[in-house]
Amino acid sequence: MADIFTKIGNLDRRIIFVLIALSVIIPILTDLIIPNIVGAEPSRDLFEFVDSLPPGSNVIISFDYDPSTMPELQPMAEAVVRHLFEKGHKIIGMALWPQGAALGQDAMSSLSDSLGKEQYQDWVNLGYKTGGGVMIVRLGTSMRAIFPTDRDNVPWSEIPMLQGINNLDDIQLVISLSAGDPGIIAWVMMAGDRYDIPIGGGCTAVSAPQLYTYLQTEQMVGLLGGLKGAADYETLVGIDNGQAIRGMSPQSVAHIAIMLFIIIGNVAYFMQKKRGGAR
Amino acid sequence: MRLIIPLAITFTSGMIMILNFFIPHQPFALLGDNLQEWYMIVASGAIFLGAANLLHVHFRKIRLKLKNWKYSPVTIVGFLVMIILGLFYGVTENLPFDYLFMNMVAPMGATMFSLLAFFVASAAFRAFRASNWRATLLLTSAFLVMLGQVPIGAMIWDKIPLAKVWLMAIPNTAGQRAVMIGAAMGVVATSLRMIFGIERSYLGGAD
Amino acid sequence: MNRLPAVILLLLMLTAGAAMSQSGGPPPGDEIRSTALAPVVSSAMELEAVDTPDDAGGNVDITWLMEAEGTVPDSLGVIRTGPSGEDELLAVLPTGTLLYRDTTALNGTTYSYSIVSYYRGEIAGASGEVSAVPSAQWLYSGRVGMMIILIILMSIILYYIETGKRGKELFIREIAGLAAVDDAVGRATEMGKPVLYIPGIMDMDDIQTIASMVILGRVARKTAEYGSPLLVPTSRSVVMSVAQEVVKEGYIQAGRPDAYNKESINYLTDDQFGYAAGVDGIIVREKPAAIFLLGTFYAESLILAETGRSVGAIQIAGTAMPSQIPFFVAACDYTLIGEELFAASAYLSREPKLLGSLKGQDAAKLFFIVLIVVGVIAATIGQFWPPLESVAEFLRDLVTVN
Amino acid sequence: MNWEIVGIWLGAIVTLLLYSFLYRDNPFYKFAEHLFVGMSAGYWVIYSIFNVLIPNWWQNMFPPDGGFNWIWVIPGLFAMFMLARMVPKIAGLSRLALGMIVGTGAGLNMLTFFQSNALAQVKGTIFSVATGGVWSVFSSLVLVVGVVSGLVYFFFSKAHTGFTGKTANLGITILMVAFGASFGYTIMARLSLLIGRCTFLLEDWLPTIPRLLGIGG
Repeated sequence: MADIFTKIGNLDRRIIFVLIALSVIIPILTDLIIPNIVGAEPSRDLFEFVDSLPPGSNVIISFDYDPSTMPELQPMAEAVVRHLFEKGHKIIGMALWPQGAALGQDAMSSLSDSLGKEQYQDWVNLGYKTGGGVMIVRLGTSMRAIFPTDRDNVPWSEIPMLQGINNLDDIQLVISLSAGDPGIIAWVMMAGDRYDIPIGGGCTAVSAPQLYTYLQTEQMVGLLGGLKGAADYETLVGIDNGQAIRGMSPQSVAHIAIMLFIIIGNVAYFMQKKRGGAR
Repeated sequence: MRLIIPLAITFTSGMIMILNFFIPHQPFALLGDNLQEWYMIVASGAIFLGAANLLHVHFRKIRLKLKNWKYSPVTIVGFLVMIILGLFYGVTENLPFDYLFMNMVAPMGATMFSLLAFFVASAAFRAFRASNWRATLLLTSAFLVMLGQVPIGAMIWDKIPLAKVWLMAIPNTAGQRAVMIGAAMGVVATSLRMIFGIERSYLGGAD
Repeated sequence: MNRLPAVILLLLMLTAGAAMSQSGGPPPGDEIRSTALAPVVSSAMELEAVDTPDDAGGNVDITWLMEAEGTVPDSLGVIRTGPSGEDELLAVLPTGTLLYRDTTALNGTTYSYSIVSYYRGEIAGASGEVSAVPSAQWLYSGRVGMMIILIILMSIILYYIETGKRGKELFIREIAGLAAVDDAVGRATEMGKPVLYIPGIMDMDDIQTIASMVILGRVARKTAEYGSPLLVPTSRSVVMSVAQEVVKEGYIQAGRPDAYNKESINYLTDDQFGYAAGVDGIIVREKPAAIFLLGTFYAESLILAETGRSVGAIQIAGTAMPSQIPFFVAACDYTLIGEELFAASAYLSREPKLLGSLKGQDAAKLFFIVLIVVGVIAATIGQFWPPLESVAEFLRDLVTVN
Repeated sequence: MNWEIVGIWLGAIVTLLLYSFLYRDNPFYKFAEHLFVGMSAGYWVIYSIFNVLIPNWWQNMFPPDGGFNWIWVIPGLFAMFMLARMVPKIAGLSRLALGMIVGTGAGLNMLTFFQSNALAQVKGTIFSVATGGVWSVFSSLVLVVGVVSGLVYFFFSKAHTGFTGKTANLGITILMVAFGASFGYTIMARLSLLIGRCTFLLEDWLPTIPRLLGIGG
């Protein structure tokens, strides 16, 4: 009798291929949405920190990415902006990457329209400024000197929501959505470590492991890592069919499929070993 | 003797690169910058060597009617079409060369790349067996991280995503650092042996 | 309330007023216009000019901030005054620029710089003047620590290579992947199947490729001795020609120059995945019994290793790319992890000078271990006893490179 | 003819041909593989000419504003030496070019690896372990001990016995945990590549079929 466990243990890999293909294709075709569950993880930490800020807090969002990493970072931008608006905070947008300013503008202006917020009252886009970490240090002394105008050349003194803001001390949280350098690391080292401003952020899945160490040392209040982080924030904010949540569905199904394979493989292995031992 | 001049060139160019890194003053700045560009030119120029070899191999296959020779014309035609269109139209966007790249070469690359999704699954199925305690560790940490990556992890226990973060931040960082520092020492020692001509087998062995 | 439209309206009215007064009434004096009509334009402040550090000379860096009060200028101009005393306009920059590098200065000459604000085509404000003397430096200030450590480690390695050459007996630990090389080649011979050697996808300037070529020489000698065919598809032209040299040499050393076949070492394509597709084709058609994957690999690592696995080949892989090692560990029989790849040539040849080099590498690692341990202890105790914190700070500075 | 739709079809066909490899080697894959090797080799030749040889060499040697920079003859000469391999009689000249490539690469690699792989990693590991709570202290200790014992695993000139052996053992253990974690983490990125291809086939290519039929009927 052919041992069924030996057979399973040496399963033709083409069966695995078919199941992986199906676990990706079916969710795409059926627009399946798998409910996301957020555990006690860094994305929840960021959400709760934002939630606990007193209404009317000044929050910097630094859009430090470009179109190539939009699939992961733009959903984060939209979810974070929505949350800040809903909580009644004021958003100061800026960018360490040249193309980030426009991507930030997209997120802020479309949500501002739909949530009835007003530019220069509830949000402003200061635009891109070169210099990375050095520039951030200067924000610690005077923000107005670095940004005499916003992205549309409206002078600082003409923007109501900025009156009363002098430097980073007047900022309650910085959120950097970062695709690399300059990005979160610059904000942590220059604004977080020097001026003691809480730093949160979002990043691509590739760079997340490197940034996780800052959570361990409590140099960051929270972090959204990759598509999962974006989906988490969408879930927490209550966007039930968000871009990232939809993108996560084939991922979840395929991950479960692979994990099942690993379990089956191990069960087969142990049963085989047991029989081998009995013989 | 035939190796003396090549070894001298290796030594000189290696030392120029090193000095250029530490000394901003002329002539090292200029020498170093030029050498890097020269190196790029020589390496790019060498591609004709490979192209000639590719054509040689496939024409030979056809001539000798070797196994699978019937596919060789496909390679030759594909190669020549790209070369001719490239020389004729240039690499400007939306012209034939760029069109074929965007619609054939790039999708083929993306498709080969995406085969990895299947191969990570089959490799995981086969390799992640708890056959000894080290394999068990490999399996457990991979499994925990995968669980933490998708909602099902938090469904089972809300601390599992944290376990993922910890595994990536601590053991993974430690392991990567150890590999990187060790490998850097290997690179430094091997480079030194190259620059000082102690290792010369790449030139064809003979001393 | 949004004040922007109001501001724009006000500005328009002012311009119109100015134009009307120009065309209608008598031409107003300059002083009247600047006080009554033109707004106060902000100018640059906290201007600083310094010789650009760590360069070959000829550069001056100028940085400034903008005054917070006043109307924003249309653009900024950088004015330089040389030894002749004449002003020259170096550049006109968009508003919001906060730094400029003058790259046309002469070493050893004193220059003065100032920033002027333009408003409606006229100079409406100016900063103070600052001066600087550009010069060239002989050493990158931020790289001294690295230079010192590198010189120490280079001396250690070269010293041990010398001791090795002088014939001192040197030990090398077992490396499983390399002990298996003979078995793998032998098995291929028994089965009458070829050996496939994949040297990674990078060019000859990559040290891992060079290390791979050295190992290829050893493998070629083995295949020549055993008499099994050796296939080496490459992704770079230069690697192809080096591989041809190295393999030929291996066959000569094994006394089988007749068995050397140049055609089996060929170029496929520089394209990462084109190469992977081609090698996959070779694997499934030639069904090699042994596959070596040694060198620099990126994402194609697992595409190659899984296909090799599917034809039942013994696979020995090795790379220093931390991101690809996990895949080799999962899919191959033996994996040389990181530095083990560089130790291979010493292990396979047992040449004293190479073994000496390995001992030198070990000493270098010991140096880093001591640095880390001392640094961590100093930083930890330094939290409670500040003098030690400065030790940790010193060590961090030493390994910081700018 | 709608070139955009033709392009989508070309992309879809080569995608499907290559995927047929997952079943097993077959004439469709052989065709696509040979085409891919040929076209991509051609692409890189053209790329090298237009993106390196012309801007970095030719235009430096003959600047657009006239003149001739003789210094740029040297890299041209070295490139020729490299190609001399094709002529057996003067093949030895290629060693000169090889010497330059290897020397430049060795110098450059030594510095970059030393800087970013050794020094930067050592710097990241010099920190106080006594921060945060118990868990944070424990994690920091694991990190430091992991790096040190991992390095000990790479000792070659010392037998892995006794204390060294135990430390090296701990090192390879932590390396295995790291490799497992890294493998599990990367799966998501790999799946997203497949999702990308499937989206292309299902959402870009499939809808063109009824459209084509509609045009035909």
